[in-house]
Amino acid sequence: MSKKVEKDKVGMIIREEDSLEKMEVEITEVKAPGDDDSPVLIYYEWCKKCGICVAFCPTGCLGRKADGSPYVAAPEKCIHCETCDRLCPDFAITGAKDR
Amino acid sequence: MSKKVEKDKVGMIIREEDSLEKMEVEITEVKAPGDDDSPVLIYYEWCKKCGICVAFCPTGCLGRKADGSPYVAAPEKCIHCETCDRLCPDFAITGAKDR
Amino acid sequence: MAKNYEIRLSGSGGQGLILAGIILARAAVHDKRRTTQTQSYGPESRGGYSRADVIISDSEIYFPEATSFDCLLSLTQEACDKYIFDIKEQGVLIVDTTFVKNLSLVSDNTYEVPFTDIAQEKLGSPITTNIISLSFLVKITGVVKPESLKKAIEESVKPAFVSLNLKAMELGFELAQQYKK
Amino acid sequence: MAKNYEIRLSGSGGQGLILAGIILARAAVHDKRRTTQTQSYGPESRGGYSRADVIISDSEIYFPEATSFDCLLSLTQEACDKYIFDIKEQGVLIVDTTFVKNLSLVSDNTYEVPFTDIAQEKLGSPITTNIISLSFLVKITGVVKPESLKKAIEESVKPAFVSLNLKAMELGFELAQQYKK
Amino acid sequence: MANIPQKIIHEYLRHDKKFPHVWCSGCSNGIVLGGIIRAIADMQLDRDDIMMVSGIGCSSRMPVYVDFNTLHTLHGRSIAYATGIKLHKPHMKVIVVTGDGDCTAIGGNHLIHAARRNIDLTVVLINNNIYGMTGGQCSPTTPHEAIATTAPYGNIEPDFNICNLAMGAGASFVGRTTAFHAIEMQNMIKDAIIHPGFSMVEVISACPVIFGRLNKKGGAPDMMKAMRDNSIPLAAVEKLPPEKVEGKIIRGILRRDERPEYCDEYAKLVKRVQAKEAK
Amino acid sequence: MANIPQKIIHEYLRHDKKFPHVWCSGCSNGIVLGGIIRAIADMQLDRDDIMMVSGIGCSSRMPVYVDFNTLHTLHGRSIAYATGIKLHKPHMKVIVVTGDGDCTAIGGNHLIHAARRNIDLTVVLINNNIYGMTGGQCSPTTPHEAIATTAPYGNIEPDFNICNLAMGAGASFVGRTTAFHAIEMQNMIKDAIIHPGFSMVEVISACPVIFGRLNKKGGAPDMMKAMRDNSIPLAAVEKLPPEKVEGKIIRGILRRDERPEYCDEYAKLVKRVQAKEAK
Amino acid sequence: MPKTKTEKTKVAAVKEAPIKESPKKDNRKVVLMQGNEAVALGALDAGVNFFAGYPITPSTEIAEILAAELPKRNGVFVQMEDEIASICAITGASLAGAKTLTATSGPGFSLMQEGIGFAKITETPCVVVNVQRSGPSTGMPTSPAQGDIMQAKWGTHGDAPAIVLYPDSVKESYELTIRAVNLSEKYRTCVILLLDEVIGHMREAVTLPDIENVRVISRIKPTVPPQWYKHYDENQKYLSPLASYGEGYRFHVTGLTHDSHGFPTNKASEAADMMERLRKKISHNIRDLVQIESHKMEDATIAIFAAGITSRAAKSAVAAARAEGIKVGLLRPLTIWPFPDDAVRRMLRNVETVIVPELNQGQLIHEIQRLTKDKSDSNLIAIQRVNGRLITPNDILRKIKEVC
Amino acid sequence: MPKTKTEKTKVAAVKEAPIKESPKKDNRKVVLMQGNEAVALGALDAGVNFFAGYPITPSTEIAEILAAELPKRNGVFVQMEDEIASICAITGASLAGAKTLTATSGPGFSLMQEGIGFAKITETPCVVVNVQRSGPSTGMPTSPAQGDIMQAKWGTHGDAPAIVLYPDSVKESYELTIRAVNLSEKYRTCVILLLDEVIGHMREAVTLPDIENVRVISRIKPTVPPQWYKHYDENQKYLSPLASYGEGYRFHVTGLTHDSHGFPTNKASEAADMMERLRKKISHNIRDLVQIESHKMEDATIAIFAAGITSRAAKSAVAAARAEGIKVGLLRPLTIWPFPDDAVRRMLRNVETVIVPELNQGQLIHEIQRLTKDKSDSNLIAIQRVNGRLITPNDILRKIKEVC
Ligand SMILES: Cc1ncc(C[n+]2csc(CCOP(=O)(O)OP(=O)(O)O)c2C)c(N)n1
Ligand SMILES: Cc1ncc(C[n+]2csc(CCOP(=O)(O)OP(=O)(O)O)c2C)c(N)n1
Ligand code: SF4
Ligand code: SF4
Ligand code: SF4
Ligand code: SF4
Repeated sequence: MSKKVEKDKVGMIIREEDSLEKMEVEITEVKAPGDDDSPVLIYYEWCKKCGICVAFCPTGCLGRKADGSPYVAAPEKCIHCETCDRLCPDFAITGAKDR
Repeated sequence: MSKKVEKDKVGMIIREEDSLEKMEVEITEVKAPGDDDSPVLIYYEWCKKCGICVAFCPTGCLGRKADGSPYVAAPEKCIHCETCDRLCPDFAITGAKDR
Repeated sequence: MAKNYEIRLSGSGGQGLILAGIILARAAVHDKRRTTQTQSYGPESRGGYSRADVIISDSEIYFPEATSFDCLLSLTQEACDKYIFDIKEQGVLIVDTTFVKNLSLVSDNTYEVPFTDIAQEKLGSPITTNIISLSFLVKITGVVKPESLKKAIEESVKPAFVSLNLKAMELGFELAQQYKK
Repeated sequence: MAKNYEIRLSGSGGQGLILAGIILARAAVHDKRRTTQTQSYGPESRGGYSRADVIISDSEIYFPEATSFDCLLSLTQEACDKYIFDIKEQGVLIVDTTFVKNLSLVSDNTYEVPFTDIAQEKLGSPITTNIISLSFLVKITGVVKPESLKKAIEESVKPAFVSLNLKAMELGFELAQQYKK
Repeated sequence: MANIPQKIIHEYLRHDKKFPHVWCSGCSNGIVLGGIIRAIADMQLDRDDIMMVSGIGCSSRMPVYVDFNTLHTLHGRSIAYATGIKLHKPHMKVIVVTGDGDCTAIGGNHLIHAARRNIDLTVVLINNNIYGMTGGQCSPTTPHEAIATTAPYGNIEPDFNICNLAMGAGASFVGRTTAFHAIEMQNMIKDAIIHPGFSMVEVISACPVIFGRLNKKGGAPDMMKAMRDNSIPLAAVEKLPPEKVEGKIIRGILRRDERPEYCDEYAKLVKRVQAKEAK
Repeated sequence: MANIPQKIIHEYLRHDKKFPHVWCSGCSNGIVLGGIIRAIADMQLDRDDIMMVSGIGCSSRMPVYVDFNTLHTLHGRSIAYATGIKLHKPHMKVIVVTGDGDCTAIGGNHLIHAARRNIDLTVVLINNNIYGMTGGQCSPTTPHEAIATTAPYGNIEPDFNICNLAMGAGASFVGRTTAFHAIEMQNMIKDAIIHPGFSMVEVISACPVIFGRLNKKGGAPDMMKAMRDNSIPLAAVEKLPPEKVEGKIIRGILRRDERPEYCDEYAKLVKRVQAKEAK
Repeated sequence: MPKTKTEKTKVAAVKEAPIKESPKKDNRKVVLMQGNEAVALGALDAGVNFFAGYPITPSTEIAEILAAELPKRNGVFVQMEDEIASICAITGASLAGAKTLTATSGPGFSLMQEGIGFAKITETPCVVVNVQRSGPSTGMPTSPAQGDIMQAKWGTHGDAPAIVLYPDSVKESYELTIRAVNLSEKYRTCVILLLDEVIGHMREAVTLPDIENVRVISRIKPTVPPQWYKHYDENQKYLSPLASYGEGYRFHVTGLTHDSHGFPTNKASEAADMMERLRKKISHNIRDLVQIESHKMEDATIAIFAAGITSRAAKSAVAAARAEGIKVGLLRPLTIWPFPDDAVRRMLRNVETVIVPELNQGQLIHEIQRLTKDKSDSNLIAIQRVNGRLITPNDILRKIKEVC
Repeated sequence: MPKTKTEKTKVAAVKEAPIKESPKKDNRKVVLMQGNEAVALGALDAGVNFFAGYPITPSTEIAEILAAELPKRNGVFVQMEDEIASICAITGASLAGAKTLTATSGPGFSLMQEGIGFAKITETPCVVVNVQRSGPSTGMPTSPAQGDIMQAKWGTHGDAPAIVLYPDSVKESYELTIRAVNLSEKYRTCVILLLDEVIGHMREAVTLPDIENVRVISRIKPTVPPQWYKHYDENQKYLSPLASYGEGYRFHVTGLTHDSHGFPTNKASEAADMMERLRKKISHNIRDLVQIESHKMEDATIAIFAAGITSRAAKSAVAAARAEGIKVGLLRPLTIWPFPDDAVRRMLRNVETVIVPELNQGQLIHEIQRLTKDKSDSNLIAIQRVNGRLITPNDILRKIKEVC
């Protein structure tokens, strides 16, 4: 499902509106390109593609896709400094070890 | 007239009130105990007897009457420093030379 | 409907008339009568015009301002001039001749007493003029019992000033004796 | 009373629909017709829901909001679902299939075009989706003259972006040619 | 009017207004009014160009007495009104007369923003440490532990250092003096009016009838003596050991910076925009 | 919730609220929210005791997202509401989240008075130099010459130094940091919450969508880089020559004083009065 | 002590009498006090434990008394930097669980309007006392007027139904203050008490009830566990339980249009729900809210409709007119908003002429016009005065004689 | 271009048409613009040269446009620290001789109330534009409502008669802004322009008049020498010349009750004079002030009374109903305060039923109730909506059909 949802939501941030139920947020599944053993988890549902995590990852672990969203480009480089955690304005990424 | 007005007004500050015309202020005559040659002029109509001029006259030229109002106790002492002028909150006294 | 007794105390701010009004109203309460006390003064509570009305009655008092006076006390010429024509026919007029020099209307019930001068003379300061004149009024009109007035004064002034004010009261009573027609 | 032509452009904030509405209204002015353009959006002007209504008429337009649409453009599923049932019987529905996946109502006058994908593909960014789809709409419905649309676009976007948007317009016209039934 | 005292002052009073003025016996407000008039007389400013604006309070009653352009506004809002006047008629000398409550309680926001903008107003803030007009309630400058009618057990709030506040907001001219130091006050007000930008002069003042009585400060002369004895000039501060400075009123011009003035900046903007338009 | 990112944060969010949140892509507001949550998590405070109050603005939308006691008030009034809450429930940790416009334009008066009283509120002031919510009007912190929709020719007003303002008003804890310095921010907020008295942390923030675009500041990462490159820690200031400090954002705790706290003082007053009454 | 016969017919069906009858009447204390003092004492007796305010003539005594009294009872008195901060502070404190009140006058009341709207939309209990003075603007601060009657209902932007009480005596100032606090707690809203300057400063003897005889209403606290708590969970009469901050219910409050949990919404249906709740909790409880005094109305052909101090002039006039055989009565609203529409309509049906004296340029008269469709304009007579002086019994008597 | 027949009967006798008929109609520019833009342009064309404001949705565009335009014309634009400062600044500037305007919305309008009262008592010209949004409190900032109609009259404390205008289109926003400025100058008072959010943000084609065809009224300057100048020297119609600060007339202005020179007074007679002047300059000039549109009323048996955006829904409904043969018309006030009592009374006399649709919980309906004594309550029909959405033509049409 992850891929699909990710694609569907590109450019769309939906807000509540009449006669539509509030968008239910699913936080049960994390979509990271790669498996759950990835050193960094990215929750694309919430990511707004600002590029901050990529810009400030001190090791160059993260890369940026064409649409602006981050991905784990070099998993081995992650030092779990949690910079991306702290600087992501949308709580959509973590490099924390303990998570 | 000076004496009389002075006496009449003790303790009475009259403010405008219905059906009474505004009190006309007369500033044509100055009542100083002594004549116009007095080094200090005191306008008793406006004096509220706060005692400031007496307290701060540096030379002791001024004295205070029983009712609290100032008078020129020692005319010869006046040095025309204008302290009384500046500190009188009611513009009711002057020791200025040029007046 | 039972009759209201309407009193206006008038003068200028700083003469303590509102306190006098309160004391009078308190005395009426001690007499177990109904009372209202209202006042009016300029925006500058010090120095401006000032008046206190007290109405005393045995029945419910509706309108709380005195409109025609059973008794008018005036401590200034201005106040006197302003209100003198609203005294009831048999109403009592009491003026402080220290300041009130002209009376446009004099009757049997007019009392002219130099309260401020007397206060200055007898008690060393004009500060008790309000109590002297109020006590005078009470004694002349009998509107409240003297004991009630005394109790009210005791309750209303700062402890340090009670004895001075009681002296003033006595003085007022004496003056009334003296001036009583 | 002459007929109003009522258009609703709907989607989400940031899709440039209000600008599209303004351009359409401007074009109508160039056609010397009457027009009103209104809009509605969430308190967050960015990201929330957004819609622009344009009414074009030859007579005075009273109520300025579109209530039943001669043409509905929907760039999101939500907007489409919300408004689809208010299309007039012969009304035109245009949806961006990049986002609108389900249509609860399809007629002869329904056009399903992946505008955003096409914009991304042909012009390198989804930013001109609004102009492409608007131009498509204009060509399909003929509600304003293409020249007027062009003039309106030129007047409404920043000089630096005019040529890009005119390209987008042409693309929209071409698509209309292609999809025209 | 040959023989009246204080000729200079009387020349500037509105003679059809009620005198003696409304203020209590010994109140510093009159002294400050004198200082302002003398400052203006010294500078020989055209009185048609003088605008005096005030809020509500005893001190704010000042404008009615003087023969300038005068505006008595709402409680706390004098600076906002003054800003409108100054911006429309930048040539006018706009003097705001305000109390500690008026200017730093309800009006605090306007003070700090005028200071920030550096608009050429002269604020004469008469600080009597109390709300005089309404009969003695606590002010933001009522000293800690002092009595006020709304602080019957002594004030638990710290008081503003108004000059620090104004400086923190960016004021370019800030001075403090007392009503006792009449010549200093007069000169400081003059300097403040001359200063091309926002200026504030805090005048520590005596309200003998309300603040004085509540706090047993003696009569007006006593309160004035306290000003004399409990204040030190800025120049002396450095020379004194800290314990001698502690708790004292520091008098003097605490700040005097050259900064672009707001009306000037606006005029420049207008020029710039119109030059661009002309092209 | 085993696998979601940022477990700590998510624990504190209201999961029935709409996420992603309302703020634009790259807006610092989310980073500051993260910092506040982390600070509170670090201290292991009971969330029932946390009160978050805000005014109106983008930044002031924060409370709706977090599972504390939350109050979203009127534009500029957050501190006044917070004062009421704190005085009635002094044990609560009251955090005020506010924007530069909310807190220093319309709300300036409440800021300076809370600072003066030294009431134990923690004000987190998110300074993005603009009115974000209403679409880019000038704020009291919009830099001189910057563009805003109400300053289309460049802002002619000087901007507040908010920390100076707060200190001028008497604030006992004043700090400044940036959204880029996330750890510093988190710790400074922690210190501010711990501080027994009024505390304010100014967080320099990026509004890439409004301020950034109007002023061609690049994207969010660029604006964050600018925070990094144009700021220096307080500790370094003394060591640098003045020209290197000029125009820089100075980060750090600028003031941290021990002063009697207002609720404490009130409690003491109550005790004192009641002891007297008992006699 | 002979008592004038005054039938106080409370039209409201279920009247919440704030004072219960005391069995030991004789022991009660009779005190001479001012209206403002009575308000302060009423507030204390009603359980107000938080006051934030800013001084202004002629309301200041209320603050001054509470500054002295609240610390004695573990309450908070705080003088804020202005009236805006004051209304905000009491609203915040109320959400934290306090019973709150502030007092002001015209200029401050105008400044509080935004905050009053916030208290109303968030359904937060609080009381604002407005001791009216002559306006507009600074006006005459020590002179009476009744110029804020309409403002008390319409002063804030948007629709925000109002509860406004209006006493006519010192004793009633005490009683209606208690009632105002009670109603604010019960209906979860900002209740306004309008006083006349003259009543605020007037002194009358008041028999204070024993405190245990004062009926105090406090907000209903939620009984559900926090997860189930809805901040705006209406029960039948639109009165819902109210949690306090810091007690485990981590609710959200906003001045934005919100859903029943208190979270912002733009849904038309939820917005409508919220607005309807605000309206209906007043309109569906009219009988509980409205109090009106009917004085000698039984056989009246002329009615006077007046509030506050003006109604006392009217009572004097009624007495005088009745002494001359004129059949005149008085209707006096104790609750001025919601306006006692039904009661007024019913009670004025049988009179020929209505006289509406008020200290303004025409406020109550508009409502009476609205409710007396059966009467021609010439049978509706206004007496208006705005010169800082009271309307006197004579002013009214003269009009009565003109029309009878 | 066929034009729907709409008879715009202006009931006011001497209508000050802000736009003179232009001889060269064809040359005029047709521009698509927003209501807010039209207000800004109207202000400029009316000669406004001073704007002080504080941003708030949905009025902000007015400030933004004036920020760009005023410097080009030697005018002043200043963004103040809040709305309170804004109303004060424009009042100050006006006294210094500027033509001034500010723009805001609900919350800001509430905050301005004290300052509005000051402008009124001091008789200082200025214009406040309130682009109404959904309230109360923060409400729904981007949604429309007509909730501030009563507040526009009653929002400030004390009695302060109001002039309030209410356009229904972009073009009329332009025209009524000019008229508002003109009336403020002529009547020396704070004039309020109420806009609906939808109108503020709506775009329509507007034919702008040549500037020389715009009729601009400016305050009368005194001709007497300064010593003779009275700041409030009423002429017959209570409109008096107005000096500006800094031009030799060293007058005094205060928010206290004042005499004709502007100096404070407590005299009952002077206070009454002042209050009467404030009232009469409005009430004696009703014919000049009131504008009302009568649309298809000649033969109507059903009338709709509606203002602003709601009147446009009503017009649609009228057209639809007429198409079905139902005789329905519309009355629309352009001047909402002073309320067009006489005109409304006269024009509603011949209809059977009146429908009052409004985007609030009942404001205009009260006035109509007052003025339709001849109609039973069941013939007065309210349509009220407060969910952030408009009342639609269908909503009204449905009601028309119910009653016809
Ligand atoms: C909005 C408003 N709030 C309150 C008041 C009442 N008020 C009048 S003057 C004043 C305080 C005055 O104190 P300050 O400014 O220090 O001047 P002072 O009288 O001591 O010279 C207050 C609270 C008012 N007029 N308007
Ligand atoms: C009384 C009032 N005036 C104006 C507004 C409109 N308004 C809402 S948010 C805002 C400014 C927000 O700026 P800031 O506080 O800096 O927060 P940001 O959006 O930048 O985070 C304004 C002016 C309002 N809601 N209420
Ligand atoms: S910082 Fe967060 S929102 Fe921004 S790109 Fe990275 S994950 Fe996405
Ligand atoms: S002028 Fe100086 S010396 Fe002379 S009386 Fe006055 S204070 Fe004394
Ligand atoms: S109360 Fe105080 S400040 Fe006011 S006039 Fe009297 S002494 Fe001066
Ligand atoms: S407008 Fe600016 S402050 Fe507001 S959410 Fe967007 S980036 Fe953040």
